[in-house]
Amino acid sequence: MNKIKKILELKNPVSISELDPNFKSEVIAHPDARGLAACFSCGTCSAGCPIHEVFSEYSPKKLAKMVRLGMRKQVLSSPYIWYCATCHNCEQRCPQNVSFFNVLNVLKNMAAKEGYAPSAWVEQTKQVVKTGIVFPTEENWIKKREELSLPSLKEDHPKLKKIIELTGVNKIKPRVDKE
Amino acid sequence: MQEVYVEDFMSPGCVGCPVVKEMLKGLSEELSGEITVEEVDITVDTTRAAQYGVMSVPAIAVNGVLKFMGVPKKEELKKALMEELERDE
Amino acid sequence: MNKYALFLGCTTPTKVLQYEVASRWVCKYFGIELIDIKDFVCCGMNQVNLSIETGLLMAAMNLALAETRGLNILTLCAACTGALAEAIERLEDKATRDEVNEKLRDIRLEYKGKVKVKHISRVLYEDIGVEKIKREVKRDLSGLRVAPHYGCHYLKPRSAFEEFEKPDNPKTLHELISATGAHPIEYETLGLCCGGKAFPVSEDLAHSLVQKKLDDFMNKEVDAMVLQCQTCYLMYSDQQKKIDEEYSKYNLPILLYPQLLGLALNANPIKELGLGLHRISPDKILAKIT
Amino acid sequence: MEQNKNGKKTGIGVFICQCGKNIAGGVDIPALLDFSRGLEEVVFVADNKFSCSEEGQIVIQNAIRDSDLERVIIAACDPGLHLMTFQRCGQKIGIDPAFVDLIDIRKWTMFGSPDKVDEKHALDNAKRLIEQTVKRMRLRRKIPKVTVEVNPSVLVIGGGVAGLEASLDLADKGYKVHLVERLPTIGGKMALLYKVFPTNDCAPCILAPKTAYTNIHPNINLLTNSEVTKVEGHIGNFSVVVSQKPRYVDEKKCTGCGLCIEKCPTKVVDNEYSRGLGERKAIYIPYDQAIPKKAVIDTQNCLYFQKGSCKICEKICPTSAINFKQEPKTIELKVGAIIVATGFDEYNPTQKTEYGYGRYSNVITQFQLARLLDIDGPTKGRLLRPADGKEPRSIVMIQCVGSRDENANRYCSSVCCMYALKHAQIIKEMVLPDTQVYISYIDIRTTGKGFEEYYKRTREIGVNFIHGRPAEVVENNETKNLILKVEDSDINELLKLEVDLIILSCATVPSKGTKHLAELLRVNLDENGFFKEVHPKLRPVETNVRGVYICGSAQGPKDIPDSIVQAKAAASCADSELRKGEIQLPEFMVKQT
Repeated sequence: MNKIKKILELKNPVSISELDPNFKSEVIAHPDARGLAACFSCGTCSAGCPIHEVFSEYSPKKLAKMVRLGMRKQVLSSPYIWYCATCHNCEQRCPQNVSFFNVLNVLKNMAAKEGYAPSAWVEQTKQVVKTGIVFPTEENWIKKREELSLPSLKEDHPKLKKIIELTGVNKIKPRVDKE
Repeated sequence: MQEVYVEDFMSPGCVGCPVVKEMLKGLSEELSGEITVEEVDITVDTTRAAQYGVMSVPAIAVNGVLKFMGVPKKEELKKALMEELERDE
Repeated sequence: MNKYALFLGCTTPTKVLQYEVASRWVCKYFGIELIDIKDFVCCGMNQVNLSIETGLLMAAMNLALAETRGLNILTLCAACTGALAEAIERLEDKATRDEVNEKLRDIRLEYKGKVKVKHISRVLYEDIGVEKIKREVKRDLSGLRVAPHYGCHYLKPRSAFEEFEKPDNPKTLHELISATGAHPIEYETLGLCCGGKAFPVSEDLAHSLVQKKLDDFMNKEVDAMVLQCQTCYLMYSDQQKKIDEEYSKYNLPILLYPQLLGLALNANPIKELGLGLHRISPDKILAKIT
Repeated sequence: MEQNKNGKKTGIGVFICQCGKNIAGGVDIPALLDFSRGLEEVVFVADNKFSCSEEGQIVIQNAIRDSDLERVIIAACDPGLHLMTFQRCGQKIGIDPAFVDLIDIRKWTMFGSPDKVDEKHALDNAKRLIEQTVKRMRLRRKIPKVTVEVNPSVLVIGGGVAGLEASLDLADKGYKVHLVERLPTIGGKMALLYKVFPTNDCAPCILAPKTAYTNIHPNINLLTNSEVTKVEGHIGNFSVVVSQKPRYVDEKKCTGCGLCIEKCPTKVVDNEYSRGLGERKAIYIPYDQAIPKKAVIDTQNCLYFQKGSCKICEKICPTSAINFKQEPKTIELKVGAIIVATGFDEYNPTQKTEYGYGRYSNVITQFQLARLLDIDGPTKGRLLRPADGKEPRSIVMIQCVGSRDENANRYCSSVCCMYALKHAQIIKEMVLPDTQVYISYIDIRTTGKGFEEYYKRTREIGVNFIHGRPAEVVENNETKNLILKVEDSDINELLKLEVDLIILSCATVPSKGTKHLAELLRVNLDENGFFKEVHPKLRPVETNVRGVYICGSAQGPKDIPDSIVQAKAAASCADSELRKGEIQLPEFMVKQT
């Protein structure tokens, strides 16, 4: 038995006890995700998704269905929800006007609150608070701008820092993956 | 004091209907007596419209009798309402 | 008459300076006055990942900064265009706007809903016009076959660009390229995304998207790609270079549209268009034009 | 029963229906009874388990008799459903129908109703409605009625299969029928279909008996090339103005020999019969089985009308039927009833830019495909793709183009699944058996009689089904082949198919001119722009205007069997009114006209 398991990675069906019936209503309570309830799984979103084309584990149609079924943990902890390239193809062709791009952002926001945010995005936000842009100040481009006689950039933005702190997004901790 | 019940047949998107609505509003303030105005959307309440033989909006029925189709002159409408208000039976 | 607040975004002023240089030159050429607003910050596009609210707030802050000066915004980056246009759309709703202004009050700003955002290509297309550009061309680019790449947020989300152009069969960049005399090619993966926004979380994924598009140009005799977004530029240029370290098969020069236009207008390629800053040498292109 | 504080004047009875639990389960009925009892001139109140039942009606009749009621209000369901029931119930015991009213309080209480509200609001709403209705009833006077004679003739608008069926039914019953068709020939969309499901009969073959009979029926006045421009009056006596465009060919003289067509020098793209895939001449007969088979000149393209010279047809016509001086005709008709059968149009898929219709010549619609498959079509039944005239080796049909789509039409067009299956069968069995045919779908809907079997047969003969809606179509510039991306849900894989031909199964939309006609007739349209019936289930062919009936796709997308059924229903409704000879109408309605 052990042997078979090793080769085949035996799987159990998803049990109803793993489904969270409130998850869907929690997601569609957000105005950006309201349309999700109308989804009829036609797959136009996945068919037009550039990321799905090269990496089938990321599938808008599948994620939309998982949310509707209440697969909270599987959706929010999935590293793949962060793979979206933000091309908007999914939403612009959806026949039911589900804005999956926005649905995904709602999911990402929820995941971030639950500690699943990738460090790349957490770092970017920290950076924005410091310099106003997503990059740290670097000597080499300051110099280059001078050489090309381009106007200098402002290096600190206290106003931005203030409003970002109002939203609490600066407190989000990056995901810690157990190896 | 007499009463009158006005059914104002209208439909969304109809150009003349708001004119009639305004006119009725004005008259019910102007005339003495109790004037009740009910707006009947003929796209919703098709049965009532058919009962009266309302073929187009705006149309006005006064105490259960269809009196006007199209936008009436204010004087005519006023006269029709007064007749009903002053009727005694 | 043509006066805009220049919105540089994050990447152009730090990593793709040639785009800024060429854009400033082209705008000056056509009498488009650009005002630098030092207080502009990141458009908020990426912050949406962690908090939709934060992203919208940052966009609103930028819009308010332009509005107080009575200016519309000219963008260089496609993503900033999309993010700011989407924010404008969202802020048309009064309840949302009130909520955002509540927070902006802390930094003594208010957005009233009067700003328009236009990408530099759209400004050239609408304010200057293809015909005017054609008349100004001084250098023969007709030998160039270039592949236009629009950049997702140049036209999406669709609802924010309804009155301009629809995303499934875009034509404006094609027309702008034709106006310079160069020949825009048609190709299958025209609508494919550069993958730039997936790059921070998965380099491999982004690379495979870049390769898909570059592969499409094989055997099509393409002299260069013409882009209108610096994120796309970094993907197709710097990341192409990186991919080529392993496969060395592409070596395709990449131009930003204002550079192509600048070439047609006889600008100095190095000083005025920043062509010296390219990771993939544009010499092949320069050799082809007279 | 108690005497009202204000004394009896009109003596109103209010009956509140429990409707089983439908109303009783959502509103406090005793409270409603109490409330009604206190209203002015209300002298009797009672509730009832099912007011519409026989016992319920007896309760109402007894109360009328025992309590001397003069006016009755029933608070129950939609008056569209049951008002007549209660008016008849009252009439039996001598109450004028004007003094019986039914009001709908059920919409707020019934589970599943879109208007349902909580118990408190249901009570408030019901109270307000009852109060208002009592007031209206108190003040209401009898609607003066007059008796009018009924003109035993009918106007049928639209010469498609539904219009033909309704016309023939009524003509056979002995009514005079005026059939008005906008195009030069009758037959409608069915004539373009080549074959029809689920029997795969030849469409013209089963249509021709109807068109031919219509043409010779002594009771039918056929007006082709004509449009209704004015409608006045009321049931029993409508005055209608029809304007007939000139054919520039004398119908009486033309024998349909076709000599003029042969010699006409001007070729034109045929957008109607060949759907843009074939040509016709500037003088033409739409197709071989056209009825009437008379030539017609298209003045937009005729050399004589455009440049003032040519007239070859006039010279060659053996019966001198050509008449360039024909003028438009105005025809006035008097009819007792009107049947609208204006059918549908195919949705224009250029709006779905992702599928490339209009940009890529090898993307065509199902109606175009039907023309290519038709033995009498522009390619004589050879399936050749438009770009290069090659036979396609692979074909994908895309379903739900413009249907079930919030950005186009929300509804299901209901016939596209079946016609896609039909065309797939024709291709596999008759035209190009070796060609691969794929149908890309969201759901396959085959609910008619014999339809599921038809679907099964399509699977068995080797048509492939892809469970998913494609995202985009791109053309390969050199080969003109099309590359389509679609995810098949069943295998969860993205498919990228390069195929020779793509067929779009487009939505059916209301036909051109529907809105204008609705304004002329003062008939309501539904939210999708089709003609609106009085009740979607129970009164499907009547409209808000008494005497105007609808049938076929003018009412909503439907197939031929359903169109026939509806046409017969509309004819029957018209007959029920017209056969009375005279009818009673509200005086005002008659005075108006």
